[in-house]
Amino acid sequence: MTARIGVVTFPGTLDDQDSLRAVRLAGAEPVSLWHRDKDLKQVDAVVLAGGFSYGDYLRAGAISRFSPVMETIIDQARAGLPVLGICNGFQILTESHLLPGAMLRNNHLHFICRDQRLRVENADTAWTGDYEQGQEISVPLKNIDGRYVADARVLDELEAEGRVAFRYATSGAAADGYGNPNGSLRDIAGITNAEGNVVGLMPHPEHAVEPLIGTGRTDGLAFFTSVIKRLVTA
Amino acid sequence: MTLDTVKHATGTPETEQPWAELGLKQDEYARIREILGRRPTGAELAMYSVMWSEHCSYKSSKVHLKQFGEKAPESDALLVGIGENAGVVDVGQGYAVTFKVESHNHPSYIEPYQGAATGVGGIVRDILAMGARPIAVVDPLRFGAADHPDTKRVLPGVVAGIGGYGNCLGLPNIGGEVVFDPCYQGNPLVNAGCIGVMKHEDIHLAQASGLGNKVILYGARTGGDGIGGVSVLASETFDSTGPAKRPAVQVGDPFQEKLLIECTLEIFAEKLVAGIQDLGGAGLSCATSELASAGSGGMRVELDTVPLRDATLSPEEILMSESQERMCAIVEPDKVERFLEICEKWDVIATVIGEVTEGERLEIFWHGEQIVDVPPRTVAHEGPVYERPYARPEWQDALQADDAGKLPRPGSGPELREQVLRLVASPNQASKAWITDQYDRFVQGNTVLAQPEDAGMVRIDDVTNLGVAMATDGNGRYAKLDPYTGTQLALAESYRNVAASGATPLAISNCLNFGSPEDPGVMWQFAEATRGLADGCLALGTPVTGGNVSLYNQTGETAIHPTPVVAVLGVIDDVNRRTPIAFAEEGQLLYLLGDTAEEFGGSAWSQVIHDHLGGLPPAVDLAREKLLGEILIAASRDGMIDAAHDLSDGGLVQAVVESCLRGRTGARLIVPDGLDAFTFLFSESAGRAVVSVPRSEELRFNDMCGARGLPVARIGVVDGDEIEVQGQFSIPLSELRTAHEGTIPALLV
Amino acid sequence: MARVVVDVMLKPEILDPQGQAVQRALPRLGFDGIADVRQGKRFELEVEGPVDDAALARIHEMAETFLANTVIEDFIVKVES
Amino acid sequence: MARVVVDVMLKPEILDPQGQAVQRALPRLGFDGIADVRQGKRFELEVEGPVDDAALARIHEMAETFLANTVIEDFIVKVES
Ligand SMILES: Nc1ncnc2c1ncn2[C@@H]1O[C@H](COP(=O)(O)OP(=O)(O)O)[C@@H](O)[C@H]1O
Ligand SMILES: [Mg+2]
Repeated sequence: MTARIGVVTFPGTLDDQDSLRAVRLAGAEPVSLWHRDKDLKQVDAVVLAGGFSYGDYLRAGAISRFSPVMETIIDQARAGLPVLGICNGFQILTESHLLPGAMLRNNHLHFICRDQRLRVENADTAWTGDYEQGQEISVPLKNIDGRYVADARVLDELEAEGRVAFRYATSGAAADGYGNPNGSLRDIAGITNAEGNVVGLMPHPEHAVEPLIGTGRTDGLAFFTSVIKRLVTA
Repeated sequence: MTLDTVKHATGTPETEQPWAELGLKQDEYARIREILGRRPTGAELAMYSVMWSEHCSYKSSKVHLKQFGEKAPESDALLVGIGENAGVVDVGQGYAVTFKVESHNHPSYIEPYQGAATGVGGIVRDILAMGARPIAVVDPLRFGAADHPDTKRVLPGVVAGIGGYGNCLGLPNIGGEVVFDPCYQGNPLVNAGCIGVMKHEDIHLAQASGLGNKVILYGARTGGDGIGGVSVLASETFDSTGPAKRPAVQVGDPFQEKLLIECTLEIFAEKLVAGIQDLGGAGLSCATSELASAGSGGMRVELDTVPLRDATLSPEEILMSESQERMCAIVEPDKVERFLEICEKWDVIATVIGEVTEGERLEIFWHGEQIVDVPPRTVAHEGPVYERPYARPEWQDALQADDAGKLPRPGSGPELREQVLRLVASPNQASKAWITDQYDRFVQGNTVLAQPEDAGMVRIDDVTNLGVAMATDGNGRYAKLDPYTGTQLALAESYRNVAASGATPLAISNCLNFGSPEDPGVMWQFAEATRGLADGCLALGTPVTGGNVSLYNQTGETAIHPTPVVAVLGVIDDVNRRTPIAFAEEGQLLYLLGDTAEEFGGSAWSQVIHDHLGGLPPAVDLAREKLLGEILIAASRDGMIDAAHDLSDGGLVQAVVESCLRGRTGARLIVPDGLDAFTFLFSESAGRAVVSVPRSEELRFNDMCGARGLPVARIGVVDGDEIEVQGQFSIPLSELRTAHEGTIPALLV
Repeated sequence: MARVVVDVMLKPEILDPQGQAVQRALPRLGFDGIADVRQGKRFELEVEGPVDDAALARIHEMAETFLANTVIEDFIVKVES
Repeated sequence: MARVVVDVMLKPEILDPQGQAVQRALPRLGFDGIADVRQGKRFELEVEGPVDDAALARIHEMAETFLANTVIEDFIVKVES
């Protein structure tokens, strides 16, 4: 069976085509989903792609979260549907309260686009199974509202339950893509829900799937192969 | 106030009209009366005044721009030439590419963020209107002195605006320029370019034909923004005497523009439009008159059906409004319903505001009463044309006589070392990453090369790997010393950059930024620049597909340096063959291609070390440029080189430092026979590049260059973690990186 | 038509880099004596019909679920006269 | 320490894409009866020393030259009690 992976397009979504391409390159069948439809077309997993849905007006993800497609996604995510939120998708997941915390303006106030080193902190989620625990990967980062915050209790809970999925790797030079790029608390780049089916992160694995394009690395492909494996063995 | 209808105007020929406040000259006003056979109505006067402004009519530049057509080289690639929203070139495999650069200089000084943002928005709509999907943007920028306090206001705002708009549209920013010079202090240059791609059969033109076809305005509601912004001069006076205070600055809504793009592309895909035009400068005045002028038949518009954001707008203001994110389409009646459905799907407001009529007139009505009745060609295409007087400025001789060759040169290794570090750390030569990292270069997943590469490159077909490349260049210092040569140097550099990336240059666009055309000295610069560009394009075989002219760039009496910016578009069959600038493989050999002479006039060295501008710019040899390009492209195609970097401002040492930092490797350089170390490192002779050659390819590469007659010199090897110039000095990469990357953040944070 | 204003500010414990950037710039521009700056959002709502308790309750709910993200922000609702 | 608030709003004739996006979303969320939404900025300044006329004049100048761009924005200065 070929896994069917849906990618949602909201008004202002930008990385939907790239996410569909990444899904295809990973070997699954890409399926376009539209924000006005509650119907998920029987997909086995969903990607909320990056971009500026509704222009990021009000707060990033705040308006999209109330769209018809999100009603179904919120329900099904609670029932175990694998959902990956990338950048704006992550922001939508926090605004929907599928993931805790919130995303704020970068501490330096600028949009930042660069190749970013990440450490995989949880290789057991639906989207990270093909990585090694502690592995360092490099994928593009591009956002202006990427600073992850939550109160200390939530942060402690995330750490205690191993729900920090990715951290910004800080052990090397900035010129090599190391460092916390936006002031995210505890260097958090991505998190997962307790069940491991819902994952959100700010950097863009879908931009790191072809050797020639972007940064020239393919470190992001394993997100998509991970979920395919999970779906096939499930 | 009574509505100034056509009937009313006919009956009140003596009424005083504010033509001067609107920027019209007495004889221009007289000509309007002559065309109409009566005085214009207020609405007609508004239309003529904006459309006959310098910005829209090119009245001062037209006579010079003609050369681009007259001297155009033979080219099979050109599908649509000068005169449309943007030119279109054939890039093979059934694909066509359209590209253009425009200026948004004056608004960006007043409101840097919104001025720059709406500049991006405008050029993107131009590209979209040709039927193309916009795929990338570029942004050639000029600011005042890097350490001037106002630069701290203007630059961050401009950069945030370009990023804020382009990033939100999902267009990768793949190139541009950032140049600092005190001459741009009160008049920064914000040029923005866009590339779009389509299939040949999808090319759309701005024309209204087909009796009974509907005119549909879609996108944002119309508000009071940017009224008269077409000509800041006119708007200032208009604002102080006009009926209401209306802002001259527009606010952009990139989210609305993103919807407009997707909606329009879906409309194109279903073949629902017969003609289309974006709304930019001069808003509806421009769109309706240009559409009607270019098509067959006339046009009737019910202006009161235009959806408004501000109900108090007068008909004149609606016609002049430059509200952003709007398009105007001509649609056959039986396709209107589907058109409106697609707009609804994308939450885009769309309204039928008129139709194509019999006859030759553009007629506009306001609640049933006629307020405009004009021959549209006289508004859109038959505006005034000036043969402005021009004369070589008196100071030109003295400037050229002040030879940079006489400046004191560094006499020792340590002195050279110190000057190299100062050069690579100077604001114009320093890394621009602080700026370019605020732009998304990855979005759309097709970016092969972006900053700091020589050219931006994007894949346009992910099955065949067909790609296009683009570079923009301009050097105001060279152009000030000699506008003819300086413009050809801009063309040559842009051409060289594209060739260095492995792509074949096909065609060019330009943005000509100059001072006041009423100054004969400036007009001479303009005449020389256009002559240089036209001659240069003929020599290189790259036709001009379009462009933009921005005049009145000056502070008080002082004009900016003449700043022609040239954008060259190239094509590459397989992006896998692209050539990056990075020296990444230890042991590879470095070759300098081309001839190096003692040329320092207008150079970065003369500016950074001596704060000097004088003498002559480097000589141009376009036949040599062409040969160099062919060698670079062939070497890339046949795998003979792994890296290439063109030499331009800062000379060889600047290029080697950039390539080493990018590749994280050092280099050992040997000064070739016949050159002194200083000239070797700092000369800015044109027609040169440095390449990194795998040892296995050395013979083949040398043979090729020898056979084609291109001078080459082996100048060193990629090695270690410092740059060493044998017998002179060495500098660790880490020290170079700190110098090169620290400057801009320190100035702006 | 009545105007209701909703002011939304980051909670005090959350870092406000925008406010900080403003504060840092002030001395450079010659403005002293400002000990702290916080930057938030102001929404002006034009309300149709009477602004009675029921209407205010609805606006309060709107602010809580939508205009503010109460994970990070506080808000207040005010009727403008 | 006294608090002075500076409210900065886009001029009425200037497009406010953020306010528009909020307003368009409201009916979908079940909130009706809001005819218009404008979104602006609110600056809360903690002022050292007395907030007298001289201090207010300085803050006014600060708002005019820095906090607002008066080409597109209006502002008001208020002392909070
Ligand atoms: N410097 C130039 N070189 C060549 N063509 C130019 C130049 N400036 C303007 N043009 C052409 O003149 C036409 C009108 O230009 P413009 O008014 O900028 O277009 P638009 O109406 O789309 O904004 C376009 O086809 C443009 O390409
Ligand atoms: Mg146009």
